[in-house]
Formats: sequence, structure tokens, C-alpha cells
Amino acid sequence: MKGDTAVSDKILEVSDLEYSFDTYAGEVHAIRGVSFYVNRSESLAIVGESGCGKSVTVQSIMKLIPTPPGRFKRGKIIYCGSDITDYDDRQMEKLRGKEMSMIFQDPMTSLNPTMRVGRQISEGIRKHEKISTGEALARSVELLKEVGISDPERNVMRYPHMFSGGMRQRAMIAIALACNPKILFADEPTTSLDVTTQAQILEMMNHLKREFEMAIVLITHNLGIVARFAERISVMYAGKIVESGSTDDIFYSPRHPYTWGLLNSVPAVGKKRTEKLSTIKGTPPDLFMPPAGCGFYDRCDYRMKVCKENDPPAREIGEGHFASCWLLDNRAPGVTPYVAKRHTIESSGKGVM
Amino acid sequence: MIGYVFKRFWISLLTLWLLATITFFLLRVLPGNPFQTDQILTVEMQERMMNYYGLNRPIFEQYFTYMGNLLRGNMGYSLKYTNRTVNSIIAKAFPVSADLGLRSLALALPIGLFLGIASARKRGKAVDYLCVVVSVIGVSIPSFILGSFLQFVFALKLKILPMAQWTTEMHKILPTVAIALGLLATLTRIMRASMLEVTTQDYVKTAKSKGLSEGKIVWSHEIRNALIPILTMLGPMVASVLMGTFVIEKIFAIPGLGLHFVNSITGLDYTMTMGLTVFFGAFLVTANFLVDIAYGIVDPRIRIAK
Amino acid sequence: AVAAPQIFTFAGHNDVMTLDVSQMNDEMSALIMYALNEALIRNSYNNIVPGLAESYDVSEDGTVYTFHLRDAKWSDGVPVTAKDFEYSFLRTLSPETGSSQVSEFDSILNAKAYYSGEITDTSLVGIKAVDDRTLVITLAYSDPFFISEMAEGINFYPIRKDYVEKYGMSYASSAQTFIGCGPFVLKEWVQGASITLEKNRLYWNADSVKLEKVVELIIPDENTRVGMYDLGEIDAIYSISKVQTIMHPEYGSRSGGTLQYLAFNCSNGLVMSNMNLRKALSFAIDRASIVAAISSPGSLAVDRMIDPSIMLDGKPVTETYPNSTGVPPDGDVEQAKAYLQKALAEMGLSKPTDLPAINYVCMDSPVHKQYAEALQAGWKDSLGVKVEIKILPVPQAIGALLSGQFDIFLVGQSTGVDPDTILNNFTIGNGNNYARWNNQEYSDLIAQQGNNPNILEKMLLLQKAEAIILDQVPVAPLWTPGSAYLHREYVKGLHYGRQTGSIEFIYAYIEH
Amino acid sequence: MIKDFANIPHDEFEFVEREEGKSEALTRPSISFWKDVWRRMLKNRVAMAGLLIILTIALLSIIIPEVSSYSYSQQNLKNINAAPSSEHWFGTDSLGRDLWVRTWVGARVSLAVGIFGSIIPSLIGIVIGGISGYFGGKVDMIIMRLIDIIICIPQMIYVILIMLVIGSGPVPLILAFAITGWMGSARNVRGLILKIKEEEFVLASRILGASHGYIIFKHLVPNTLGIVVVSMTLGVPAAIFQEAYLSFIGLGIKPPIPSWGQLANLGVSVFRIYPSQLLIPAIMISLTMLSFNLFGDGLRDALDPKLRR
Amino acid sequence: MPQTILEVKNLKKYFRISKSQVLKAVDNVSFSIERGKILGMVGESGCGKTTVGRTIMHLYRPDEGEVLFNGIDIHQLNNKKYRQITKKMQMIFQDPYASLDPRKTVGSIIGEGIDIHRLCRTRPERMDRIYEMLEMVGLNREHANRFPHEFSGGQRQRIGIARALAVGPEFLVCDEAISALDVSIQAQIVNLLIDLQKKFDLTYLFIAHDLSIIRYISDDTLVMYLGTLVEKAETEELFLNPLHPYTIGLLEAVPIADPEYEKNHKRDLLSGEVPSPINPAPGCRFASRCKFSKQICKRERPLLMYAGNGHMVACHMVLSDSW
Ligand SMILES: Nc1ncnc2c1ncn2[C@@H]1O[C@H](COP(=O)(O)OP(=O)(O)OP(=O)(O)O)[C@@H](O)[C@H]1O
Ligand SMILES: Nc1ncnc2c1ncn2[C@@H]1O[C@H](COP(=O)(O)OP(=O)(O)OP(=O)(O)O)[C@@H](O)[C@H]1O
Ligand SMILES: [Mg+2]
Ligand SMILES: [Mg+2]
Repeated sequence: MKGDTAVSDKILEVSDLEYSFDTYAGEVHAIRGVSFYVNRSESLAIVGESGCGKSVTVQSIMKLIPTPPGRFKRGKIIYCGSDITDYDDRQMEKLRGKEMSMIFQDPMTSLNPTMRVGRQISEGIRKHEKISTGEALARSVELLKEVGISDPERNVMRYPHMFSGGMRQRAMIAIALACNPKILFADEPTTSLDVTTQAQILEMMNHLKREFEMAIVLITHNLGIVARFAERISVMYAGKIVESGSTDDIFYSPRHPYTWGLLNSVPAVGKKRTEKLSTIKGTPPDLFMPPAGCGFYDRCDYRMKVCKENDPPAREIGEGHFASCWLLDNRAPGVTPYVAKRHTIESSGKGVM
Repeated sequence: MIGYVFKRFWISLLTLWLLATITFFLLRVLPGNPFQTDQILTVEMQERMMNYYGLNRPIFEQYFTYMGNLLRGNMGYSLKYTNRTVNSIIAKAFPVSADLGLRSLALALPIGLFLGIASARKRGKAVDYLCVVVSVIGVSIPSFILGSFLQFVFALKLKILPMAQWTTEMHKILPTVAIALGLLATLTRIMRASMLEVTTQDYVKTAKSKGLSEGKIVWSHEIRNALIPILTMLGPMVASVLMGTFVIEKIFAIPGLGLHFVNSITGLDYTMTMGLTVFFGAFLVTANFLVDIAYGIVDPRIRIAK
Repeated sequence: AVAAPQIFTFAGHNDVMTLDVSQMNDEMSALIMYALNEALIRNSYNNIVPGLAESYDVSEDGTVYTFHLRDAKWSDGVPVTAKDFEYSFLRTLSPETGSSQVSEFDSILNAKAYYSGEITDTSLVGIKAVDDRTLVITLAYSDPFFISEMAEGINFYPIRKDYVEKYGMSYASSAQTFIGCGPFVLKEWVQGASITLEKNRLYWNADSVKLEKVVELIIPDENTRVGMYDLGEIDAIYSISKVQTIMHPEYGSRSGGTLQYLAFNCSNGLVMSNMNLRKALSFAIDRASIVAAISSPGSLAVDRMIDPSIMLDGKPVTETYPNSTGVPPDGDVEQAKAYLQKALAEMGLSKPTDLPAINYVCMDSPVHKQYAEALQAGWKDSLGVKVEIKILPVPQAIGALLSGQFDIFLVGQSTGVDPDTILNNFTIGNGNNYARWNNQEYSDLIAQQGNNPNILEKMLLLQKAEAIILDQVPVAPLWTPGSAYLHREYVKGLHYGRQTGSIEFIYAYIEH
Repeated sequence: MIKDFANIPHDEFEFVEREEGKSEALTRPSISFWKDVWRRMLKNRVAMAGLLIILTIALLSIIIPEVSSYSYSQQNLKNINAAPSSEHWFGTDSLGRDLWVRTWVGARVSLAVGIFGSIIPSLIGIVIGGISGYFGGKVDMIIMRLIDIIICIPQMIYVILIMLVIGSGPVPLILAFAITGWMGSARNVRGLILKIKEEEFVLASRILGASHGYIIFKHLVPNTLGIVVVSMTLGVPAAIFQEAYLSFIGLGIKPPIPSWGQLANLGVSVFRIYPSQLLIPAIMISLTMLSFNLFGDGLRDALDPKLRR
Repeated sequence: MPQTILEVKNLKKYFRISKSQVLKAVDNVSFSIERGKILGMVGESGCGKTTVGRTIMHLYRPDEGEVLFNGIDIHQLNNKKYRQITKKMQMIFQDPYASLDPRKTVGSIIGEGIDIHRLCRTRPERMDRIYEMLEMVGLNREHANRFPHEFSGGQRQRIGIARALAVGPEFLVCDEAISALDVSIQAQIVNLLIDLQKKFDLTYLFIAHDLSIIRYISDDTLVMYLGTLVEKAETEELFLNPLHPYTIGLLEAVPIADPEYEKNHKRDLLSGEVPSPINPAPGCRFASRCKFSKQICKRERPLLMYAGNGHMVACHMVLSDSW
């Protein structure tokens, strides 16, 4: 599947997106030039540490952030060949839910506590399709069944607080899938869930992707999930995408020091505490005053003079594999590249780990 | 549910009993004599009256007599309005106060909520500032000034509305407006704050992501959730508004409970004060109970059937 | 002229507390009762005119009054009999009724003994219905003021026994539970809001009653009352304050009936036990200016304890028996300062500021508060004496007065028809001796005049007693309040009497 | 800002050592909570205008009665109810007292009653609400029932009782407010504390061995303070209002000391004849209430964590 | 000094939700920790890990059972004695945002324990100790005057650690101390905790649901399910040779950061959701999701039994070796 995606398959293309927040303390440059694309029926993962702008990126595409404080600064958003950058609310309403939809980070707060789950699902359907309340409700029952909620007839009439965390997240997914969108943004859909439920949800999303040819943009900072789920990966840091490529590219031949740090900080199986974990030192930059040069400069083990003042441009390393780092410049000294960690069956026993 | 209602009922009864008891003894601690008006009675006359009303019997005897009667729903005779029972006075005056209160609420609630919503929706815009100013002014003008002002403008100068009294619909406009304005201001502020709170909630984003229109989101998602804090204050608000407003009742010559509340205490009309306090207490307790039930309806997370 | 609709609407400030003749003790109730019921005799234009009694005889010794009733009917057609009066009077006096008004009957034989529970046999009380048309009242002593008392008193109306028995405790608490025999019948009583009266066609003197309907609106707020008057919603206002008379020069006024005086607490150990201090305070008051500034038209600054509006043989008593010792009505600051110096010397103090705190207890009413402030400022400005004002609700204020927890208290008292009404209070041991002032000579003089049937002698004794009290200043007379009322000029025949609540609209009429 | 990357000299491409600790340095200037609030208050012009008016009134009320040629109690029965003139800027009242001075003396009383009448009950409310919320269970239940009861007992009973015991005047009035006014803030604080008492920083304190009092007053209450302060500022106009109301029914400040409430009440009775006697105190009351409300609203915004970042 | 620093015996903690509903958050849990060891505790969310931790820390009163710290049952102590013990046992919390009082400076947050226990007599001494703590967790002295909201999550967590260490404890409960952090920051904190453990010979009860971290850090591991302990073993043994069906399912579900492996490995996922702990059915709590459950599992609650190799497991099927 890798490599043979045609250009016409690009369902969403974002280029050079910049987005800011106006706050009391000043302007927060949350997104500072993000470009990426997703193909039909493809899963793209955006990884990066907390606060690097993952949520803002996808929410600004769907224009979900209220203005103020949010402010779109520049960039292009092309959806299915049409430029939706300047769409107003009415035009966006037609897209939201039907063409693109979103699963939010926190299922506890993302469902309206005072509305029955069924209505929350059917609401979206009724908005986009001319069907009766009864039919919409019947569809909701279908959907709940599809996302694996037992006893959907009963549960459709319940309120979110009667659901467990996993059920709520499933309900969220049902809402997002209600109108068979072409692209689904899943913003950390499993962070608040426990591993077994998390695995179930991911399994289900995988199934949906295949079944409905849906493109999925998955946001997470859990590399395990990425490895299991994504076909391509964009690594984000301080409001920028520092590296992107296929899953194998990123995991096995990453080229950005941040990606190295990220991959390294996952303890390798079998490693014991006598060996230290490698870490990324320090904290990300304050986006009130974004640095002029590379955002990773302060924390980078391979930093050079050039990095401080000059923002590294994106370079193509392999097919579809891009990274923004001065180390890739031919003037830069060579560094030992990252050694990929392979997981072997031997290191785990009966279980997986 | 039934168990819950029962429990609430007993707690309410206990509360009322304590309320009656505390008020009873507090009133007796107050010096002075209820039979003294500006026509000073001699000490002998005063004694005679005290005797007649049984007020110089041992205090606990009086207390038990009173509580016994209260249990039977009999709040005794007023010490001032001779020959009238407290029950009958309340029965006459309360409907008037309640009428006025309900009218004011009926006026203030929709407008206040609407303004609060409008102001929150248009946060930082001219509409918002206008609503904020209106509501701040509404709470900044004392009602006795407002009442007099309304009378002056609409009755005396423009001559389009009658000055006072509680008879025809026309008569009811000014006092209703006078009370509603203050309520409206309070409601606007709370609703605005509440709406602002709700607007930033995640589920509003969810609703938006479904493609719902602005109006639909406000209507079916935000308002209902924003109403919850309003409900909390609605109980006491309704109770006190329906109990009458002294100043407005005085200015507009409305025969409601408000005047009795003040006059009975300053006149030391024991039975009347007791009656009003217990009545108010019962009313408040009921109102709070209803609010709790409404709470459960609006917010399914709060289940009273625990 | 076209006959105008004979409807008269006026505003009062308070609801009627009760229409039970025995219980009634307030102005607004008396006002309405005057129109709803009929006593044996009425006071009209300061004359005593016949009411239900066609005539009455007095015995030689002035102790037995025999009233001959006319042929009159209650508003439901039942004849009014002497029994109704006997029942009413005895009911008022009965300890079982709980009336506060029993002292009006004090001069009647054994009335006091009966109401205070010393005797229980009503046949010993000097009130007898001899037959349906004859009522005999026996006094304990010859009281020259008895007839005026009856004419002006508010509790001398008849009561229908069957109504009392039928309605029990709630008798006369609504239009259904009340019946009268006066010029008007009670049509509707919306408690707290309005009272509607209609002409009583069965009234014995119905022909002279011209009004068809009288409506009293109860409007507690003065601005509202005046506003309604200005808008033509009402024809008259029962009473208005001083300020309103400025906007309404057509006001009318009446005066007298009560005396307002300061009571100084003369109990031993208190500041006010010093006579010179009392005198200083009294002399420092510029009564005339204060009254002019604060009180309603018709109010009169007074320098004595006998109400100048009490009439004797058609002339004010005060004219016949002038006061020789009183303080000047505009005050005399020099004199006051001199008294103050004396007082300070007696107390061993050097400056007025050394005086202990003087506690002026004030009843919570606008007029009393204004007086308190004016007096306080006056004393401070002219004498440098500091007085603390404590405003209390009426029951508490009077509680303080009765228990002696005050230094100065402004007392307002009805002056009654007998000139001794107020002076009676200050005898030794009297419960109403608010000043706690003990003067044997004074007490003796008051006792001597008490049962003296000779008016001349009585007045001379009173004059002497008054001189003593004015000299010693346990009390400082200030003013007799008048009150102003408003009515449109098309309302004719309206009259306000001297006594409490005696607005006389019963013979009024509307002329357009 | 397009740079010519090709021209970057070679020596730029050299590793530089990491300065240890530098990465941990915080770039934003340190700012405490209240400083931050104040900074944001300063930006809120409407609220600052409110504060300015309050301060001006307070200042004038201190200065004017001292420098004026009339005293607030000095009467002149020959010149009563005078209209505003160059001699008496606000005219005189029914006893011929200068209303200009009385208005500013009234400001002292009203502001004092307003401010203390709001702060003191709030403080009591904080303590009681704090205890109620923190201990929860039976204690909470009893306190809440008690509040229900106290709210129902007419406030005037306490006012009269207190006036009889310690006389009338600002202090008894504030005391009366203190006794009757704490329930609102107690409920408020309790609600807030119920929310935060299970927060981990409270548990941390308990584990460190902190006593109940320490936790309530060092952790919980300070964290509710923001909201309490807002309700305190909004409580000031309410207390001024209340004083005016109590004056209206004759319970209030001891004469001859004026308060705005009293001035307004006297003014109401004559307002068709001497409108200035009502207008002046009414405007003062309304202006002060407006200012406090605007200030309080601004403070609320400044304290709102939602708007912080 | 006894070798066993903490012993938990038959701990039960029930929350009474209402008259008829009892939430059995912790139901009969026993274990012990040896001095200087790290004991890992895993389990799905809501299985009672936090409750165990908090009960150990005296934040909850147990309904039954005892918590022996150095041989003393801390729940029998009076308040004063307990406060002294708090010097010896501390806790690090999950949420770096909620666990620091937002209105206090970092200095006073760290100094709180010092003040309460009067560990320092003079102010300079106190400040020195605060600085020492800050530097020990990798922060600067200047940070003492700052407020928590100025710090990132990882930095806050370090402040929390400094606060706990300031009183000089022997034993720390780390309740999901790293769950709320980013992977890159997690590693920082884990390293720090290990350093400190070595330096001060600390003992940890390390609660987490990230199995890879548990495997990395702990000597022994407990697996909890719905308030009960289902398995307990030396860590490597547990991971290599899990016995309880739940443990197996749990390990199976963990995603591995290796795409190759993920692609080639077919997973055998547990189905169903964790049932509610309110009024749980008798018998094995896992029975409703267990592929192997038999009649007996529904009836009888399996006890934690020795299953060889230092392995304890609570499963009828494992113990009867019938699968
Ligand atoms: N409403 C807002 N006002 C101001 N700044 C905001 C707002 N929302 C987000 N930001 C800022 O934008 C930046 C990116 O936030 P975003 O939520 O996209 O991060 P994220 O990568 O999704 O992090 P996480 O993993 O924690 O969800 C952050 O620095 C954040 O402070
Ligand atoms: N104070 C409490 N009152 C009522 N129920 C509680 C309380 N604290 C915890 N619970 C319940 O006890 C159960 C166990 O909770 P606990 O917090 O110990 O789980 P956990 O394993 O720590 O979960 P997580 O991984 O989500 O932190 C949960 O169902 C929880 O809802
Ligand atoms: Mg996010
Ligand atoms: Mg937990």
C-alpha cells in the first residue's frame, strides 16, 4: 500500500497553517506553519508532546475554535479539491459532521450531560439528512450497536453519566460516524481509557476505516498506539511539524533529534531500572515568545550554532519522508543515527510484553 | 423516590419546628409590649390586655399552646387586627403578593434569561455592554426610588397608568415592572455568567462538530445546561418575591404580605410575626424541594432517587 | 345644576383594625365607625347633637342620666333598643372582651370595679336598659364632662348581640360579620386596600345624608396619596404632612385633641432629677420656630399642660384660666444658660460637656424623629448640651418609657374633654406618671379637683397645680399637633372635629 | 522572513554544549496571582472607572466635612428646605441643615456600613462555610439546616434586638448585618470547598500531617478567596441598599448622623416639592452601587480562571 | 529495623453510595513490601489502586483490615502519633495540576512539611532545605518564589516530589505519578525517582497502568481487578509467565512501539467492559469477561494462592490446572 497513493487521493491538504490565540498576556503562537495531507482511507498519526498544538491544528481545520480568542493567521486548507480556508460558518456547517467529524479527547466532558445519548447522535443525522426523528433514532441504535455497545435499544435512551468511560468514548465515536464522514479527526480518543478498552476502541476504528474508506487523523502521544494504528506519521513540536513520513520511516529511520528522543524515552522491553531511560531534557518553549530558530534548540543534544537563529527548512529524505533539521544539511557534522528498537517475541512470554 | 420525599418531608418538618421555636423565643426576648401603639396605654391597661391574650402565662405554657394550635394549622388571632386570625390575614394578603410576584417573575424570567443569553452570545460586543449596563443599573437603583420614579413618570406626568392600588390590569403594570426590573437584572447577570461558562464546555464543541447551527447549539445544548445555576437561586428568589415586597407594596398601596412582614414586627404582633415566619419557612422549604426536583429533571446527573 | 353623582372617595393611610365597638382604639377605625354606627349623641361642629337618643335627662345631683331613644332601625330593619346599648357597654367592660378602652367608662358607677374584676355582677354597674327605649346611666360622682365624653368617645356605639353570638371571635372583622345603624352601611371591605360604604336608607336621619357612596382607599404612602389626589383619582385626603401643604394651598386644617410634651425622667440618680437642668432644656427650646418648621398647619406651640382647644362654655379654657408661669414659646436662651450654670454648679461640673450622657428615647415615627433631631440640635447649639437619640419601634420605645429607661421622652397624649386628663397623670404613684416626679402638693391639688362638681373651683385648683408642674418642669409642653387635610372644592359640607378620627363626611355632598 | 540558507557559513554548523539548567529557566516573568489579577484589572477600563469613583467618593467624604464651614448637625430653622445655592451647594433640609456636608458625612456612614457590612459577614461566612464544607457529613448537614432556619427568621427581629442591646448606629447595624448576612457567603464557600477539598493538594497537605484548621484556612479558604472577594464587592452595594431599606422602615443610623439611605428616605417624602433632596442622595447611592458593581464584575472577570492563561 | 516496611492485611474499603448500594473499591487485599524495594501495582482504571494507596496513607479509614507500617498499625494511632508517622511515609500524586496549591509559591509548598513537623529551626535553615530539595529534583533556587501555574507538567511533578521528600520519608506511594505526563517527561521523572530511591534507600509502592514502566521499574508486581488482587509475582516472572486470564488479557492489550511487531502480531483482546464495582456479584470478579469461567467461578471467590515460582494467583482455573 505504501508509496502507491495517487495525488488525486488526497482528501485533505493543509499547507503552512498558522493559528494564534489572543490572550490577556499576549499572542500565543500555537501553530506556526503546519503542512500535511491525508489520503482517502488512510490513517495519519500526529504525535508530539502535550501543548505542541495537535488539537489546535485539527480544531482549526474544522473551525471549531471560537474567535476570539482563536485567530486564523494564514495557510491553506484544501478539502476534496476545494479550498475551504475562507468558508464561513454556514458553509462549514454543511461539512462538519457530514464530511469531516471529530472525536474529542475527553469523553467525560465532550458529551452533553443533560441530553440523552440517542438524541446527541441523531441530532447530527437530522441536521444533514431529511429523515424523521424516529428514523434518526433507529439509526442511532444501529450506530451504537456498530460501535459495540450492548443493549443499544436501552442505552440509546440513557444519559451519558450512566455510561462507563469506554461506553462514552464509543458513544462519541458513534456521534462522529453518524453521517459516514470522509475524514475523521480522532483527538486522543483513548487517553482516558484503560488498556483493554483502548485496544477495543482502536480495533473498532481500524475496522471502520477499512469498511467505510474513511481517512483518519489520529492524535496521540502514545507511540504504541501509533505503531499499531497509523500508516503515516507527522511528528509535531512547538507548533510545527518537524518530521513526517510513513510509520516505518519514523520508527526505523527517524531523522529528527526530537523523534529520536521521543522513541528513546519509551522503555525498551527487558530494560531494567539499573539502566537509565534516555530522556529529552528541559521543557518545550513558551509559545508566547516562539524562538526564531529551531524550537527544539534548547533541548537538543546535537544543537549547532546555526540552529539558534535559523529555522530549519523541511527536507525530503526519502519518498514521502520529510524532516526539518540542520543535521540533514550537508555542512553538518555526521551523527550516529538512531538505532531502532525491535520488539521480539522472545522478550515476552505468554503475554505480549 | 417516595423514600426520598418522605425523608425530605421529615427534615422539613423538623426545620419548621426549629424555626417556629427559635422565632417564638426570640420574639419574647424582644422587650416592649404589643399593645402599645402611639396611644400610650397605662400599665394597668397593658396588664389587662396581656392577661386577656394569655401573654402573661408561663412562657412554656404559651409555647406549647401555640405549637399545639400550629400543628392543627391554627396560627391564632392577630394582636393588632383584632378579631382577625392570622390565617385569614395571610389568606387574603398572600394571593395578592403572589399575584404580583408571579407577574414580575413572568416578566423578568424570560426577559432576563433572554438578555443573559444574548449578552453572552455577543460577548464583548455592543449588545453585551448594553445588557450589562441595563442589568447593573437594574441592581443599582433602590426600589423605593425606582417605584417613586415610575409613578412620577407614568402616572403623574404622562398620565397613562394609574398611580397605585391593586384592582385592574392597568393598575398592576407599574408595581410589576418595578419588581421585575430588579429581578431581571439579577437574572440577566447570572444567566450571562452561566452561559459564558457553558459556552466553553467541550460538549458545545462536540455539537458544533456535528454541523449543528449556532442557534440550534444555543437552544438545545447551552441553555439547558446554563439553567442549572439559575435553578439554585430560583427557589429562594421565588419564595421571597411571592412573599411580597414591603417597599413596593407600600408605594403602590398593594394589600399584600410585605407590609404585614414589617408592621407585625415593628408593632410586635407576636402571632402575626410567627405566622408569617412559619408560612414563609414552609414556603421556602417547599420551593427548595421543588427546585431540587426540577434540578433532577434538568440535570439527569442529579438523581434524587438515591 | 345637574345632580352630580354623590360618590365621595378619599384616602386614608391605614387599614381599619377592627369594627368591633368594644375593641376599637385607633383613628381610622373610629373614622369609619362614625359613619357606620350611631351613638346616643353626636358631636357635630363642636356641638352636642342628638344621635339615637331623642333627648336625655340629668338628675339633680348630676349622677343619673336617662336617655330616651328614638325609633330607629339597624340596617337590616331590626329596631335599635336600649338593650343594644346596655349590651355594648357591658361587653366592652367585661373582662372577657379584652378591651383596652374601658377607662372611657370610668365615671360610671362600678364600671371600674367590674372591668378590673372586683365585682362580677353586672347589675351593680350603672348601665341599665329600663325598657326598649330608655337607657339609664348612673355615675359614681357628678361629672360635668360626661356628656362631652360620650359625644366624642369612640366606644359608645350599640352592638347587636345576635351578631356577636353568631360570629364569635370574628365578629366585625369583615363586611359580613358586621352590622350598624349609622348613616352608611358597610358594602365592601377589601382588607388593606379599600372600604366602600353606601347610604343606609333605614337611617333615622337618612334624609339629610346626601352621599350615595363613600369609598376610603387605604394608601400607606403619602406621595402616592397626594399623587392620586392630583390626578383626580380621589376627592380628599384624610391627613397630609407639612410639606404637602406647600404644593396644595387649598388644604384645610384642624387642631387640638392631643398634647405633645417632653417627659424628663426625674428618678433619683438620673441627670434629669436636677430641676435646673430640666428648666434649662425647656427654656432653650424655640417651640415656635420648630413647630413652624416641622409641624402641620393647625399645630400650636404650647407653653402649658392644658390643651387650649378644650372648650368650656364655648370658650377655650386656656383663655379663661391663663398661664402665669410658662416658658416663652420662642425660648429664652439667656435664661436657659443661667439655669444650666446653676445646674452644673449643683452637680459640681464645670462644662456642659461634663454632663453624663442624656438618653432621648424616640418613637419611630417621622414627626417624632424630626422633633428629636431639632431639639437635639437646638440644645447643642444654644447650650452645648449633648443629647443622644435612640430611635425605637413604638412598642419598645413605650416599653422604655414605662420601665423608666430614658432621660427624655416625647409623649403624645390625648387631652380628652376634661382639662384634668393630662394633669391627672403626674400624681404620686400614678402609673402614667412617666416623669416619675413626686410632688405632694401637686398630688393633693389634683385629688381635690377630682370629684369636684363645681367647675369654677375645679378649674382654679387645676390652674394652681399646673403652675407647680410648669415651675418644676418634670414635663415640658411642646405643642398640640394639628393636622392638615385636602379636599377638592366641589366636596361640600366636610368637617373635621376636634377629637380623634372625627372626620364628618356623613353630611357632605358633591357639587359640580 | 526568508533567509538565504545556502549562505550560512560552515562554522555555524558546529555543536554547542548544552548549558545545564538553562532549559529549566522560565522565560516569563514571575507574577503572583493577585498581581496578575491587578494587572488585568488595570486593563479593564470600566472596572477601573468604578474603582476611581469609589475612591473619589471615599476621599471626598473624608475631606469635605472637615473643611466645610457648616457642620452636619447645625440647624437653621429660618432657612429650611432651601434650594441649592452658592451658600448651600446642595441646599438645606427640613431643619435647615446644610445638605452638602450631610451628603458627604452620609457617604462616610454608607460606605463604612457598606464595606464592613459586607466584609464582616463574609468573613464569618468563610469560617462557617469552610468548616461546613470541609468536615461535611453531620456537621455540614446541621450547619446547612441552621442556615435554612436563620434565613427564614425575619432580619428585623435581630436588628431590633441588637439595637436594644447596644443602641443604634453604624456599629450595631454592621453587627446586625454580620449576624444575618453570613449565610450567603457560607453557602458559597461551602460549595466551593466541597469542590476542592478532594483535590490532591489538600490530600498532600493532610499527608504532610497538617491539622484540619491548617488545611481549611491555609489551603481551602485562600483558594475560594477570589470568588469570595467578588461577592464581597458585590455585597457592598447590597449592604448600602440594606441600610437604606432599614432607614426606610425606621431602623438604622442614629440621628443626627445622616446616611444616604436616610437622606434618600427624607427626600422621597418631599421629592415633588424639593426634587434635589431626593435626587442628590439617589444619585450618590446609585452611582456608588454602580461603581461597586462594575468593579466587582471586573474583578470577577480578572479572577475567572477561564479567561486566564 | 524490620525488613518488611509495609504490610497490608485483608484491607477492605467500601464506599456507601446509598442505602442499598455499596461500592466495594477494595475488597480483601493483602500484600507487603520489603525495605528498599519497588512494588508495582497495575490494573485498569477504577480497580481500586488509588483507594489502596490512600488507605495506606491514612486518607481513608479502612472498613476492615490493617496497614502495618514498620509493624505499627497506622489506623490505630491517634492523630498526633499519626502526624509523626507522616514524616516517614509520603505520597506523590497523579495530577501535577491539581496536586499543587495554586495560590502558594513553590517555596512554601515545599516548606509546608518542614513547617508542620518543625524540621528546621531558623528561617535560613528552612530556605536552605527548600533550595536543596529544589536542586535535588533538578529545579533552580529561583523557582522557590514562583507559582505552580508557571511550570510545565513535568516540573510540577518534580515540585510534588520535592514536597514529599522534604520531610525525609522512608516510604513513598507513587499514585500514577507519571500517568498524566508526556512520554518524554515520564522518562525524566522515572529516572529521578530511581535516582532518589538509590540515594535515600527509599521504598516505593508504584501505582501505574502503564505496564512497560512497571516492568521497567518494579521488583515485584501486583495486578488488581475490580478491588481484588488477582496476581502477584516477581516482575519479570509475571510478565514472562502471566497466569491469571486477566493479566494475560492486559498484557495482550498493551500496544508496542514497534510497527513491525504490531503488524505481525495478532491480538487476542479481552471483550466486554469492566463491570461496575457497585454491589458486585459473588464469585470471581473477572468471571463475566473470562473465557474460561466455569460454574465455580460464578459461585466462589478464588483466593490468592501460591502457584509456584513466587507466583500468587487468584483463579480457580489456574489453581486447578484445568485449562
Ligand atoms: N483557548 C486558548 N487560549 C490560549 N491558548 C490556547 C488555547 N487553546 C490552546 N492554547 C495553546 O495552544 C497550544 C497548543 O495547544 P493544543 O491543545 O493544541 O495542544 P495539544 O498538542 O493538543 O496538547 P495535549 O496533548 O495536551 O492535548 C498550547 O500552548 C496552548 O497553551
Ligand atoms: N470517595 C469515593 N466515594 C465513592 N466512590 C469512590 C471514592 N473514591 C473512589 N471511589 C470508587 O472506587 C473505585 C476505585 O477507585 P480508585 O480511584 O481506587 O481506582 P483506580 O484504580 O485508582 O483508578 P484510576 O486508574 O482511574 O485512578 C472506583 O469505582 C471509584 O469510582
Ligand atoms: Mg490536545
Ligand atoms: Mg487512581
